[in-house]
Amino acid sequence: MEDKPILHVSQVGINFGGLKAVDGFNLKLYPGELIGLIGPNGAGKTTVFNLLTGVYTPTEGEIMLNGERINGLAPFKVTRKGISRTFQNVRLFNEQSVLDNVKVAYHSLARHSIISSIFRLRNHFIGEQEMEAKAIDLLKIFQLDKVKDEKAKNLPYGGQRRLEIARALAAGPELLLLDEPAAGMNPQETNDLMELISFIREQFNLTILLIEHDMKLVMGICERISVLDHGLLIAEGTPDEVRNHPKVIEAYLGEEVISNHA
Amino acid sequence: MEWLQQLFNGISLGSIYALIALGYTMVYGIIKLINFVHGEVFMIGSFTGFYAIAFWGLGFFPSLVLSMTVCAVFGVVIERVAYKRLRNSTRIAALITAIGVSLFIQYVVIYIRGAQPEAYPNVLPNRTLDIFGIQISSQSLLILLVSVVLMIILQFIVHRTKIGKAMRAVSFDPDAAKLMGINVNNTISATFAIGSALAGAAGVIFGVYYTKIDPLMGIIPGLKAFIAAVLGGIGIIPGAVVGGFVLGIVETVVSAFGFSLWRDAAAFIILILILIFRPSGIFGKNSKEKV
Amino acid sequence: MLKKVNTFWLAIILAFVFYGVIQLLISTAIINPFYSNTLIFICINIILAVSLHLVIGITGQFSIGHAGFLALGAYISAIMTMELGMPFSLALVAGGIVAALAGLVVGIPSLRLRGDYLAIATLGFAEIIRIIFLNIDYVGGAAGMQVTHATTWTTSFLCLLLTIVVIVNFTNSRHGRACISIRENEIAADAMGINTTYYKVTAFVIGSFFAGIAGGLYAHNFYIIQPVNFGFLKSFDILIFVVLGGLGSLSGAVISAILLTVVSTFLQELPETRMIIYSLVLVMVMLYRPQGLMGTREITDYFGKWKWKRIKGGNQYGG
Amino acid sequence: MLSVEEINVYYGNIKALKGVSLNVNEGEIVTLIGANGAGKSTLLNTLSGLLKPKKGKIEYFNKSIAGKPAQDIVKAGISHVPEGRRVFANMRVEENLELGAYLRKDSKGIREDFDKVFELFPRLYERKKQLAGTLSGGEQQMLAMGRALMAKPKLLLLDEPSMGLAPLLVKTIFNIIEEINRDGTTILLVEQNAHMALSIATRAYVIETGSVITSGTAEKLQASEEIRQAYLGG
Amino acid sequence: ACGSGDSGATSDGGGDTIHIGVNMELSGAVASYGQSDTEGIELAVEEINEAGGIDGKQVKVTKVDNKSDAAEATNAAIKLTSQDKVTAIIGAATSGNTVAQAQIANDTETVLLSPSGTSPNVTITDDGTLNEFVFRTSYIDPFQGTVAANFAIDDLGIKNAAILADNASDYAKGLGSAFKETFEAAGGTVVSEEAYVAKDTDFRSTLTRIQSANPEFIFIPGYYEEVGLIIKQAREMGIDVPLMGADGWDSPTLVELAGAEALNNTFITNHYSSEDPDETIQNFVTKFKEKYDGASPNAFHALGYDSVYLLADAIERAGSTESTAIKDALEETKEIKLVSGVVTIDEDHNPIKSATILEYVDGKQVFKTKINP
Ligand SMILES: Nc1ncnc2c1ncn2[C@@H]1O[C@H](COP(=O)(O)OP(=O)(O)OP(=O)(O)O)[C@@H](O)[C@H]1O
Ligand SMILES: Nc1ncnc2c1ncn2[C@@H]1O[C@H](COP(=O)(O)OP(=O)(O)OP(=O)(O)O)[C@@H](O)[C@H]1O
Ligand SMILES: [Mg+2]
Ligand SMILES: [Mg+2]
Repeated sequence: MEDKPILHVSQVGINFGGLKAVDGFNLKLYPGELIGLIGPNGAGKTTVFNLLTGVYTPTEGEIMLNGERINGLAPFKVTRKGISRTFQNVRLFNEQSVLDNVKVAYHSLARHSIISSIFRLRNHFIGEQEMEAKAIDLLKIFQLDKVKDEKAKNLPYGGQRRLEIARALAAGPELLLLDEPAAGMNPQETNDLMELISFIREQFNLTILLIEHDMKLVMGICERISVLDHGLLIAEGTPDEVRNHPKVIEAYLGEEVISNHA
Repeated sequence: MEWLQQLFNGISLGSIYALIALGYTMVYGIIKLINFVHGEVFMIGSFTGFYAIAFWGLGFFPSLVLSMTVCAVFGVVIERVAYKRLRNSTRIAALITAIGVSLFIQYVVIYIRGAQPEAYPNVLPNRTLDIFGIQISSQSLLILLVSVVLMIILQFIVHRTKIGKAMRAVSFDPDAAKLMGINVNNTISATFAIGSALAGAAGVIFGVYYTKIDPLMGIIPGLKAFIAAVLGGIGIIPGAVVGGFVLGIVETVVSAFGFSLWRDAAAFIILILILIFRPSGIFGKNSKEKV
Repeated sequence: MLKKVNTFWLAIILAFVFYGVIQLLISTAIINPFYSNTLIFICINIILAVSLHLVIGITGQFSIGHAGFLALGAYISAIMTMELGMPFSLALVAGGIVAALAGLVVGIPSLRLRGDYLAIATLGFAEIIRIIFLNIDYVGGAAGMQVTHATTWTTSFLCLLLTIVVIVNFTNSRHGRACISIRENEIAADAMGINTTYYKVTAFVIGSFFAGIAGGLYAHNFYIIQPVNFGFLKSFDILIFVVLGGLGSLSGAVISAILLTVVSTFLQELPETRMIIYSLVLVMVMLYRPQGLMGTREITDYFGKWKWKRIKGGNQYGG
Repeated sequence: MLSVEEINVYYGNIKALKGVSLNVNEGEIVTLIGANGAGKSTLLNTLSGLLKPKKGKIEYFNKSIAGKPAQDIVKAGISHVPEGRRVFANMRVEENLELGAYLRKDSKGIREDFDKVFELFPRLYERKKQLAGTLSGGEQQMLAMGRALMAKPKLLLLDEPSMGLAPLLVKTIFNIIEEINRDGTTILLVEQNAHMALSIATRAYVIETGSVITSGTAEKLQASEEIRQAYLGG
Repeated sequence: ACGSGDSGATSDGGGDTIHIGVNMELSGAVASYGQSDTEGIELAVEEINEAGGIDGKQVKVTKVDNKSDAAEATNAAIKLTSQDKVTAIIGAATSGNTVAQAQIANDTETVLLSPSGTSPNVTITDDGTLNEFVFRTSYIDPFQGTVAANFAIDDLGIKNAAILADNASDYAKGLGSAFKETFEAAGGTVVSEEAYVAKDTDFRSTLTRIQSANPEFIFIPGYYEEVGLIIKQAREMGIDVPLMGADGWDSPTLVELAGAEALNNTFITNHYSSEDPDETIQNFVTKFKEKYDGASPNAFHALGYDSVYLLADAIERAGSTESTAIKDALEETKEIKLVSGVVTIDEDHNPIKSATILEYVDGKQVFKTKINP
């Protein structure tokens, strides 16, 4: 915790029409952390992700990545600076193969130019082969190598979710943002996912920020949790602190929810 | 005075565009199809009116009603035969089909009666009124009135009536609409019927106002109406009318400056400029996809 | 890797063998001028179809103004040969380059416009280009410009080959994948670090470059160019090639360009019903194969794994 | 009230349901659980008329409804809250609710149900003028349910109503489901959240790759070791 | 019955039919002109065949649609010459699509006769050389423009005029510039020069501009389809000065479009007058109405009809279907009496014929004067 924060968000806010979707949001992420972002529906969690990744430009505040200001940067530039994400509703390149989905994300790591591709110069083959090898290695980790030639849209839902995470990793992030990765999964599948997340964090040296409504997952693997409500940060702390925070119980968890472990 | 006259010229030209664009935007709004056939329905409407007047001796209003009816049926038939199968295909496939159907109609009509133009009989008295020194023909006033009234009626139908709400629901998600108990096929047919009837009305009015009709007459007004609809924001009913007026006035002003040859180019330049600053048209909500 | 290079050259050699056979048949007059002219026309149409395929089929940018680039290529190259006395080859390149520059300009609104709005803007650009030529007396205005015949089977074949090689190679590389990902989901592509702006404009530039080349061939094959030849209906013709073949399928675009050119040429015999038959064919194909003749598949997908797939970097979804 | 016998459903050549049979009695909450892609949504879509079975019988109050158009099925009293919410994004919240009552003619009853829905989901009341597309995921789910209730159904088909919802809301939603059920609406519930589903259900079916593999009372399934392993996360 | 003919230049050596290709705009933007020409052609061919053919040989026509597109016109010409090996081609209706075939006609030595392509560069290329095998039936643009200007100054006593030309047509542009040249040379002033584009329907803004320049006379070279609307709209706007045009106006549709009343005080130069009691003309008009359900012929019909007779005359005189012979015979055409006048072909392959000036009176064309070239 003595390191410099990898991500430092201070007083960030955005308006939609009259609605303050996010207001004075603060967050510090240190390298290697796994942080949860929770809150009622419509609290502004996804909007925070959109602000961090450049999809929306904050109307106020500052987002610093490794000491560099990134607000308002185009999404692709943010990604190249080291943040990548998954989406709440899966957004794959449906007609492309599983392999190509991942290769697309390796795009900015390769160097061969349009000219060398058009004229099939040496660089093209070297670059493409490198991408392919990397992509296949990654797919193996996610147990998707067997279906690498399937179109992404033909994967079962769980496979699509995993592919989305794999693709996000291929973009080479330091910071990975996961938006409700367990949505639509049954408890058993969620268990597998938790293991997977822990594994890739180690393997790829990642800092992870995740949004999730599945409390078993959030409480199970996050080290710290931030809670948003109506665009405002209402609580922050370890899972235990957050779980017992009266405001969080009131706005989000409800009474005796833990015993039900939804 | 010349300028006032030109402004009025622009408005009357624009109201023709608006009239055609209304039906265009209506169909577009519901099934997201750039219905290129609209121009041909307009042509069929015009010819129906022509035959009704010239050969069966009907008056203006009976011919108008007849032509609207014929076109409504025609539009529904086209939808059922050509578009229905493509509901779940890509929109571009439907667009190509629309282009195909539109060529088909043009050339079937040419095959039947040749390509030569026809002159509309004079069924509506046309008086030229001199108001503050500008010449206003009573027919152009009529057209202006008709387009504005139709716009209001349509706007009411789409936003206030049950069938209108059903149309909008179908336009967004046909399957979810079915789950509401909406009969999707009938709703789409109703949309085509209304849109095509409008095209038919526009065809008759166009014929009376401009006199000349021919089998290829639908192409240019169809394109212009499309531009007008886009300009106003496709699918938005008042947008079509405003888009039509903007287009008419731009074209007229350009001609009035003596650049009549650049008129269409100017129309497109304005269109592109407006789109660059308002990428979904004048009235279109610039709704970025929610992520 | 070596193998990939080899198969690439194998394909090129095969193409040249095909060229040689046709050339022989032409010079021995076994193929008469009517057929050889049809072949040239087919080459031009394929170039147009394939170049538009890159913009619509691959990058997903709904451009319906391809005839504008065709016009630019035609007029610029005609000016080069007829007015400035330049050689034909140079004129072709110049036509391509000017069209590519226009593609750059047209690409820019594509950054802000989507779907139908982009479509109408591209159509507008094409019409503007046409109207400009209509009003320039230097190129004959409405009367058009007479151009001497220079396009031969050889030139059109070489241009066609170049177009296909460049676009296939582009498509089957990280650059092509980037374009496809934009087509599939622009937001996600952006989030994966793809500079969507750059690739959209690039697709427009490459696509219009080849349309410009096609324009040069066109101008020097048909003796006269007039603005009326480049109206929006011409753009629709090209669009039809691409969609009928199957959006996203290069071989589909090629096949439908061939098919429609042949159908259209032979329907000249039935002048009264020609357009009726043509439009019926169009509608029927779309109704019964809305995904187009080839869907998103490539002809090579049917040949098993040995041939083009190798050249294409082992990827069967890219094209 | 609903009985399904041996239905087969295809997507093109893919057989998604292979001879599925089940029945729902009046007043019950029946839940369907199963892994991703098991065919649960396919089944609901078939019941509500979005898909047509190739084979088999579907009877509702002893009348066949297999292959009937969706609007007839809605009219008969079956409402379906589809997977993924499917709200009409470009319409206001209140217009969405109005559409729910599309086939109803009793304007007084409609107004009452409006109030009832807003009572169940106060959040929707706050946002009734907002376009549905700009609602958050959870808000959209509430809207989808509210919209289905506006049809005053006898049988409500719910496809993963808890997906993407905050824990508090999941609880709320399940409470509402029970409440709706108490008011006399029969419910067929598809859920990934098997714990919750089984806790409110009377009976359950487990479906796997297009076939029902087991069924029984909710307690029985909750107690089964196999089921715990496969669907309840040990 | 196709003969040998290795180059495609000669054909039907000893056969009993004469094979003529018709390469016309049957679809596309200017389909109505191509169709009119073709109807005229078909009527003439029918007459000739009924009367026993040319030198006893029946005429066989192969029609090809060029879709109003130069590329297709080229294609069609290649097809007619190399596949069908026709003796001669009649076409196309417009200058551009004729020019698109000129090179092929020269290369394959096939006579190409355009009924209605009026631009000078149909027969003379841009660099001034003669297209050896290309001929036309209509007179060229400058001639009519000149005639109209002289008429305006001499007969109507006009000092200042406006021009409103169809800019999308080289025909109208050619007429307009010839008119201007002659008119100004004779001391007149052109106070306003405006243009429109074919297929326009609303000319009010341009007319408003012209109106504010106060011309005494407006010259409107263009085709009847737009001109009819221009006249109607001009009169509605209170423009009541004399209007004048050329053969492009000549169609009964013009009267219907503009209305008989609006047409009063307008003049055209034309090849002929359908009201002319001349036997050839009346014969043509009657036959035409018989064949086409009472429709009245326009200038395109007459020119298409005349083209067949012009060609037939040359073939007869050549006594052969050998194309160079036909070409030579065509070049020597002298004072052949056709519907559109008495025609002599000049060294530029253009017809020399008189122009008739007609005035519209209550919707009827009234013979005004005849101007010889
Ligand atoms: N583009 C937009 N335009 C208008 N309002 C928006 C937009 N994007 C988000 N909002 C509003 O901002 C609020 C926050 O939305 P957001 O999607 O961030 O919620 P969330 O916390 O991710 O909820 P959930 O858990 O349901 O996904 C919501 O009320 C939503 O309606
Ligand atoms: N439109 C479609 N076209 C082709 N196959 C489909 C389609 N929809 C679903 N399928 C396939 O049918 C099978 C059953 O899908 P269904 O959506 O019914 O599963 P589910 O049990 O609802 O899963 P989930 O829990 O993910 O919602 C799956 O294998 C799926 O891939
Ligand atoms: Mg969210
Ligand atoms: Mg499901």
